[in-house]
Amino acid sequence: MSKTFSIGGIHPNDSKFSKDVSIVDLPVPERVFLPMNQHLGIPAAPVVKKGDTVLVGQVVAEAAGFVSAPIHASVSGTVTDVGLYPDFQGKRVQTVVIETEGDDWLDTIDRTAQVKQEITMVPKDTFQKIQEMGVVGLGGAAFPTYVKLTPIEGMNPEFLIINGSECEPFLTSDYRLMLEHGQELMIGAELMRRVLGTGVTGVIGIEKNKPLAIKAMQKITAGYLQWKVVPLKKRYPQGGEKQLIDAVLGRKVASFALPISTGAIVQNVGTAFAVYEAVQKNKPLVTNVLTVTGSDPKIQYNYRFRIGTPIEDVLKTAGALDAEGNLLPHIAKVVNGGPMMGKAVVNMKAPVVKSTSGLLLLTEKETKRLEPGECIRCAKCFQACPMRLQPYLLYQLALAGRTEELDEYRVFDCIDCGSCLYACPAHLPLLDLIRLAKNTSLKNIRKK
Amino acid sequence: MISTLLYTVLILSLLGGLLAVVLYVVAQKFNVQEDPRIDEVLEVLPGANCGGCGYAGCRAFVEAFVNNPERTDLFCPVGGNKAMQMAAMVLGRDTLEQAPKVAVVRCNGSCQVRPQLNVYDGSPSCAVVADLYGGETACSFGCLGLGDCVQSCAFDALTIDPETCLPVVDEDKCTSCGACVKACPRGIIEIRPKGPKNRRIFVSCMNKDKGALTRKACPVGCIGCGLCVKACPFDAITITNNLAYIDPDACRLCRKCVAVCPTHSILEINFPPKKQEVVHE
Amino acid sequence: MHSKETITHKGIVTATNPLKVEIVTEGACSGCHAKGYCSLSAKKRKEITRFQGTEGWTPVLGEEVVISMHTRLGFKALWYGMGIPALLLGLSVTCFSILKMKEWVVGVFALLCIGIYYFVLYLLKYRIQNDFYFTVHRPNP
Amino acid sequence: MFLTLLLICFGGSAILGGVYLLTHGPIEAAQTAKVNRALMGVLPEFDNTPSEECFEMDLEGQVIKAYPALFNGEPVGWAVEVVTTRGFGGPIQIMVGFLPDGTIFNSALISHSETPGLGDKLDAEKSDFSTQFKGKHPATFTLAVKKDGGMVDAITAATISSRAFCHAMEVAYKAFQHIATQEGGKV
Amino acid sequence: MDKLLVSPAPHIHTKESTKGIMLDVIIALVPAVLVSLYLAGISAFLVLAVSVTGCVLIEHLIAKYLMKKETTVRDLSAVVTGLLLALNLPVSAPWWMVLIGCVVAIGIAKMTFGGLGHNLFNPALVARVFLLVSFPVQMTNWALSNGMFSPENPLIPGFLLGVQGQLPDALSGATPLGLVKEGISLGLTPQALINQEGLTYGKLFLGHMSGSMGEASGVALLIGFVYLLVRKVIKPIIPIAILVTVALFSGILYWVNPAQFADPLFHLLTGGLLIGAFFMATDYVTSPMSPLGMIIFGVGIGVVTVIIRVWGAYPEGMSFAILFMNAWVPLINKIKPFPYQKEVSRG
Amino acid sequence: MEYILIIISAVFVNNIVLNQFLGVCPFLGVSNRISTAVGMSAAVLFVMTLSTLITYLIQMYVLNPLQIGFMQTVTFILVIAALVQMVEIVLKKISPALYQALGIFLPLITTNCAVLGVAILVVTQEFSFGGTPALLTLPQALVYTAAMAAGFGLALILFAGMREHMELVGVPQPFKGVPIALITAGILALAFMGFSGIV
Amino acid sequence: MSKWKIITQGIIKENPTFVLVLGMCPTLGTTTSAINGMSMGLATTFVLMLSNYVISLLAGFIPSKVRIPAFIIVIAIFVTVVQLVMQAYVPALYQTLGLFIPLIVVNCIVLGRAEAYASKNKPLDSFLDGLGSGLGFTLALTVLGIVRELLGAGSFFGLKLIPGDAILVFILAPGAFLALGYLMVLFNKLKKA
Ligand SMILES: Cc1cc2nc3c(=O)[nH]c(=O)nc-3n(C[C@H](O)[C@H](O)[C@H](O)COP(=O)(O)O)c2cc1C
Ligand SMILES: Cc1cc2nc3c(=O)[nH]c(=O)nc-3n(C[C@H](O)[C@H](O)[C@H](O)COP(=O)(O)O)c2cc1C
Ligand SMILES: Cc1cc2nc3c(=O)[nH]c(=O)nc-3n(C[C@H](O)[C@H](O)[C@H](O)COP(=O)(O)O)c2cc1C
Ligand SMILES: Cc1cc2nc3c(=O)[nH]c(=O)nc-3n(C[C@H](O)[C@H](O)[C@H](O)CO)c2cc1C
Ligand code: SF4
Ligand code: SF4
Ligand code: SF4
Ligand code: SF4
Ligand code: FES
Repeated sequence: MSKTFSIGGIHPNDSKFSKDVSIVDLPVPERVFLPMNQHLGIPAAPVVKKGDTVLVGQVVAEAAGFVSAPIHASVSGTVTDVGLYPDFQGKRVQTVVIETEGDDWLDTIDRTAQVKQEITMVPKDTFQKIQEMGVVGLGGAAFPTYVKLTPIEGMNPEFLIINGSECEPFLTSDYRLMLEHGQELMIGAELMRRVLGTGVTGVIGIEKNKPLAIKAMQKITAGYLQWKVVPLKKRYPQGGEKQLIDAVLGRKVASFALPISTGAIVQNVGTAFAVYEAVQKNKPLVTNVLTVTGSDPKIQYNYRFRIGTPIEDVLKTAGALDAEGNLLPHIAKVVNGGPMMGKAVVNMKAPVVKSTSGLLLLTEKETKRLEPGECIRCAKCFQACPMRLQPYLLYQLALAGRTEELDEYRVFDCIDCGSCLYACPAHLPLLDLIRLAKNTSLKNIRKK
Repeated sequence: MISTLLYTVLILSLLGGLLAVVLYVVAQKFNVQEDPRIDEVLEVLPGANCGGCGYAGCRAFVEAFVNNPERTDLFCPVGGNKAMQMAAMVLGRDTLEQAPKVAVVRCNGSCQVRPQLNVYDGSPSCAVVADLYGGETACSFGCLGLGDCVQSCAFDALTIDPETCLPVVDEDKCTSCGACVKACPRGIIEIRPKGPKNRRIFVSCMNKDKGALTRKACPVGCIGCGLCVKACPFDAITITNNLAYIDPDACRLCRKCVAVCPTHSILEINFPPKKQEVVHE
Repeated sequence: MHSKETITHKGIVTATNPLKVEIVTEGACSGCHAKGYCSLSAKKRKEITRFQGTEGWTPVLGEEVVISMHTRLGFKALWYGMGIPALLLGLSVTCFSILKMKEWVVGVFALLCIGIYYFVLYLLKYRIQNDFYFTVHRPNP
Repeated sequence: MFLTLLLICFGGSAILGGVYLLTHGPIEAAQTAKVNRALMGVLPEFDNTPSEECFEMDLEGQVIKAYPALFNGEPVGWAVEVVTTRGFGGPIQIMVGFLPDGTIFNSALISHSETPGLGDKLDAEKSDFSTQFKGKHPATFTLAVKKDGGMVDAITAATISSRAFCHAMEVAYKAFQHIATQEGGKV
Repeated sequence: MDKLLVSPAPHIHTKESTKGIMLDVIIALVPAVLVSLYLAGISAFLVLAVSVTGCVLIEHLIAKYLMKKETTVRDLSAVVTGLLLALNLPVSAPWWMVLIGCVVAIGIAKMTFGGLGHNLFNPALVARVFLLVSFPVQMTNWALSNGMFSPENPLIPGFLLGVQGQLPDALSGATPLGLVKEGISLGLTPQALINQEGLTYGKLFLGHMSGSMGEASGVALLIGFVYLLVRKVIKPIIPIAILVTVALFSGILYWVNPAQFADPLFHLLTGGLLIGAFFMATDYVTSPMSPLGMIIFGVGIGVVTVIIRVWGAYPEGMSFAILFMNAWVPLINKIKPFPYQKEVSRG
Repeated sequence: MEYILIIISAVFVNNIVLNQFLGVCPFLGVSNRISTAVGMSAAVLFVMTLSTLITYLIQMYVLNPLQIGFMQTVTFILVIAALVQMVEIVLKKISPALYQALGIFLPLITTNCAVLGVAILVVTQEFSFGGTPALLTLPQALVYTAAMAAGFGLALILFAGMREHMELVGVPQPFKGVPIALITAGILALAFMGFSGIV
Repeated sequence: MSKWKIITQGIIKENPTFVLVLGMCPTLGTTTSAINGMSMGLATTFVLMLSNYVISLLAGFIPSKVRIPAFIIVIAIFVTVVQLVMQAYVPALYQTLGLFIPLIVVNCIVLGRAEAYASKNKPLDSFLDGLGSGLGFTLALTVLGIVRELLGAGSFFGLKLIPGDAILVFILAPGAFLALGYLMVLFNKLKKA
């Protein structure tokens, strides 16, 4: 028996069609859009203005607070606008637009492919570097990485867990990263471990549907004393922070508590790679890896992309657009992220950002919701919920607007994993309403 | 025989006395003499229990109304002035007349005029859509058309017009209870005075974007051009955040603004149709 | 409104210093459509005086407020006021019956026991009181 | 105030006492009438007043009432009132009339709490279950339902009540035999 | 698609559906239906047909004309109710009684509460109990030879009558449980009765037709149960809890006094215990949601069943027990699942 | 043994609400809060036992010896009415805190129908435990009363749960309120029929 | 209000059973047959009329402080009178109605009408009000009795309409609840229509 988390979970088909496709560089786009809210927390503050010329890696926006991150130019060229642009969901955000001219990088950046093994930087400087290079969590939430590494009084880190579970169906970017850049990301992980303290144990959690990655990482960790790989049973949402800590350590994070309260800190493999590049290569977070996938076998890619590339451009390169620039007719929905937690794209002119891990192209048949029926109280949602909530009840309470009880049934614990909505045979829009209720509940709690 | 009678009288008198003492004490201390006027007032109110008055139910409202003669702000929007007058009559006091009000929908962007950019496939709830993204059209202020307001109306006064995809208020049914205002995540519905002869004029748009953006999203949205402000002889119109608002108290229904609005986003309701043609010429 | 841990009740402020709130308790047949009809004891007015702070807000005379209390307190009161005496009743009847007393003597003694219990409770009045406090809130519409 | 109440109590209790005194007679009459009606039903014609000549005896731990019936001074039969606790819903009280030779003349259900629609078919008005006993002699007619090896047709789905009825019959017959042997069957 | 489809996450969904689940239950009931058709032939068919069409029709009519909404029969839950109702009736049930059952099941127990998912009590069982209380004679005494489908009727070919239809001496009588109960009240020992009536365990398990149609064959029910488990339609918690409780409870009684109480295996194989445990206590709508709740529910059913069987007026207690525990379900569902974690745990 | 029979009979077989039809109004009326239902049940248990104790004594040692049994109804209702009120007064005097907490927690105990009904049943109904039917002795009477109250509580608490479920999932409009409560009670009574014959 | 309206008010608009949902216990407990239901209803009507009348007469003399005890005593006395009279002249009926006759004392309708109507109105009106409410109650009980008897025993006021057994549940406890539940819905539908 391999390890897994103890509560709930579902087993969707993993559909990792692009797992054997190597990472290739996406062409440098003609124009990039750099939104200021690519991380959780306070949006960054632009420091360039229309007409400025910038080099790749140059800071275009600075962190505007503690929980914030700087943003760097991902192409070289001229800033053509700093203003409100709709993001992929159609919400307007402050964005820096750069028209590409050539591909000139700051000379401080080491662009060689050679792996820089030896660690020379002291933890304090490493920490500084991570902050300066705008590294944020690439596992989805885009939480500024240095904040997670900041010590909190009274909470000793014991474990650094590298999240290689990639439990979302379809997505393979983390997997490819582990296969192709295992050494680098291991160095990044070791760097973070040193920042946390020498006593910290490193763990890499990988789901068993990625045997090659497990093998590769096991080989690499053989050279690191404090690191080990923990194979995990395939189950969604293994990659959720709380679930991963449960799976790996058997410890559970309480409501509203930070993961660090259990002694564990979780970082995504992509984040580890970004830390490597930032510290060892002095390269800011201007590129990342994403998967373009779907059930169409012809469109399966893993790209290294420039942050800010318009979604259109990515899809065009992938061959998902026809000559007029329209989506191929069988594709009904484009999802930014995985099928379980990703968000549907509304605006294809909007860019892919730091934390984009994939663009998923779904057909109508795959994704269209079925007519909802009546809850037959089958408890499948309850059995699926990894937080041991009662989604059917939360749904009904939310419909009835009974907020106090929603709090009593801990709606705020919901991690938005979507397992309940996935599992419901009556096709009820459970999570839609739970999410709404959770947001109001959290708002009320914050008010207090 | 005689003894039976004797015992009967004895026991009953004894017990009756006891009971009297106890119940007397209780009545003295705890029993509530319900104000009979409360029931009488309840009788004349519509009794919808909708909460539009701000109280938990009709009874709570009536209790407050009966017990606080000095409060003039209590008003049952459902029953309106008529019911309040009758209630006041029951109690023998005066009420302040309030201008009758009605809900108006401040969005012009019917699905015929607003280009649809995408198809929404989640649960049919405006609140969920508003939480998720900007909506099916480019206007992120306009009506989402999924009818949260319709659901919230206890009087069947709202329906979604299948042609325009916008909610329509049935003026006769609407009680101006305000439930729909609370329900709409976009703040599209406003409770406005019905106006003299039920005539009123208002800007039917909530778009606060700059004019150019608004124009792109919706041909009938308010672009904040300011022509109406200039046209209005009574200073009833103000523009904030690229959006015009007509103050119902200042508006005298001259309809000059309607004529000048380049996007026709000012609506006039219940005016005789003939004149409307004149306006359009 | 249906929160499980607390019980709430509507009331009206009748005095402010010290705070007094009057509540109206209704009969168990509240589902009955003719509340006003049966007035043997369908409604009673009770005064609540034991408050534990007002969360930084001063109630005004005549204001409508909501009193809340832990459900636990309700059960505790029930236990002290009725649960224990009921048990005592059963216990004393059993004991006296086993002693083969006459039935009516058993009955009278059992009643006496309850009387004594209540008297003891009366003596412990102040001790018990410290456990019972309620809070007032503004009603949220 | 108390005076008013006292007055009401006083007046009320006077009325009550009065009504009681008025109805006292009829109530008792009704009770005897009931017994008499039952007696008339279960006994052949008689000209004495059995209800006043009733006597009680102890049998099987139960107090049983027996009423003698005379016609022209000749004993024409005995009515025996028994209770059985073997019913489905509670005790069943019946009255059985025997001819001097022990033949069952008739029986009547006096009180019971059997289920309506099932056990209450013991009542002669509701089914002819009880008529099958008429004219039978317990010596030749085994007082048990057929299921138990007797000769009585049980009420369908109410075997328990039927059994109880048979049991009561049997007790009544025993009481009759007791009378016949002990008291010599005479009054 | 020229316009993008947009919806909140997740973007993929399970392939299961209410209809599919109901279909699975129907498939799981096929063996039991076949056995009853084999044993009782056209009489069984008649009861099944009236029951299923009755339930579906009534649901359709109520939904369409009284509730004025889209008909709900397409989710097949009415078919399941109809099948289970039929399997809970004796083959000799006259058509009008079956129809009354349908009205009670769908009209009273299901649609009055709002239809699928709203009802508090198992519809098929409400109907069965309703009929049991109303028509105790017809419901507890099994007699095949009534009506037009008697073996004497020359118009009916023998094979249509089913295997037991041709055995005149097995044509009427009480259910095994009824026999034992009756016998015990006469002072016989259960064992003697079982021998006397030839109620071997093998026969009880494989198939007999004394009682409701669904009680006929343990093995057919077991096959259906395994199918449901394999298809992951139900969890085995409730059935196991029931069977274990009944076995334990009746085992203790048997151990105390074998002369007065039947043995556990007899209890397990007779009456509606198996069909109840496998198909009726597991009805989603009327059973608890959490594993702990399911255990409580199952244990409660087991205990009440044995109490009624041993001490009550009715020979069979399963239906009452399930209904009784149905009433507890809302309370049982109030037991909150253990929170994800109250305190932070370290190791 | 006879006590066990009394209890089973009163709680399950002849449940006060579902079978004897006493105290139906509060049964239909008490809210869907389970804690309130539990509290109500306990309070009813106390009030019922206490009043039965007193009415039993009055019947057996006052009315019967004086041969004024017909005064039963009048005396009982007066005694019960006074008693229920007296409990309130006494509690208030003894401990205002307790009294106030109860006031917030519980609805008033207006189960006159059940209390009076049981008080009368106890002194008139004859029970047989295998032998000759007889009136209950005092301890038996009290156990019977307490069990009756427990049966009331059971029905009330089960019902509170079911009502809450119905409020959440919703029942068709015409049935809302009392009708659905009655129908549910009917089905519950059907389920309780299974216990018939146990005692 | 006209005298006629006083009476009809209690029968339909404020029907004690179907609309006000009062006195559920006797309603359910005594309606195993039409005749039982009707008798119970009439007994209650009798008490209602007389107590209303007498209370209305006495209302002027009774100080309000002891109003309730006085009412209870008056009602209890009339109930006992009914009890005694029934015992004397219709003992069989008295037996079947059993417990529910003394329980008229606590029937909310009786005290309710006394308190809400009789104590404030003229004796004759009070008498009529009692008659109306009582008839409404009787009507409900009779209808329920008819329905239960018809379905449960196949007979109408004791007249056997179909031979053999009918749907037995309806004369047992569960049938009482079910029949009343559905009748209530029907009544409200009819009232609205
Ligand atoms: C339901 C759910 C599923 C997740 N799945 C993954 C995953 O498969 N891989 C991953 O790296 N992060 C996943 N995450 C994000 C992790 O919780 C966590 O934020 C991340 O691993 C932390 O690393 P980062 O800060 O480097 O992103 C998931 C989160 C949730 C709520
Ligand atoms: C205000 C705030 C402060 C946080 N501080 C820390 C921290 O000090 N250490 C840490 O490990 N994570 C910290 N977190 C990170 C969260 O626990 C979590 O890892 C982050 O939301 C990413 O979640 P996901 O990637 O699982 O979705 C903080 C989060 C918030 C909102
Ligand atoms: C609610 C109920 C009431 C019953 N009432 C009676 C009854 O009054 N008399 C009776 O003999 N059996 C009654 N029975 C049936 C018995 O319990 C038992 O099943 C029956 O007497 C034995 O069946 P049989 O008569 O068909 O052999 C009743 C059963 C139930 C469930
Ligand atoms: C596993 C399972 C068991 C079921 N058992 C029953 C049953 O015993 N009786 C019934 O009427 N419906 C049954 N149904 C069908 C359906 O759930 C039932 O009609 C609902 O109670 C109606 O709301 C069952 C459905 C499933 C999935
Ligand atoms: S989305 Fe929330 S409620 Fe649904 S399964 Fe996940 S954690 Fe549970
Ligand atoms: S999975 Fe769907 S049908 Fe099943 S209990 Fe949850 S909400 Fe109800
Ligand atoms: S339209 Fe709005 S304001 Fe008017 S009645 Fe309906 S909810 Fe109330
Ligand atoms: S007005 Fe508001 S609530 Fe109504 S449909 Fe439009 S967006 Fe929804
Ligand atoms: S009549 Fe209302 S409780 Fe009995």
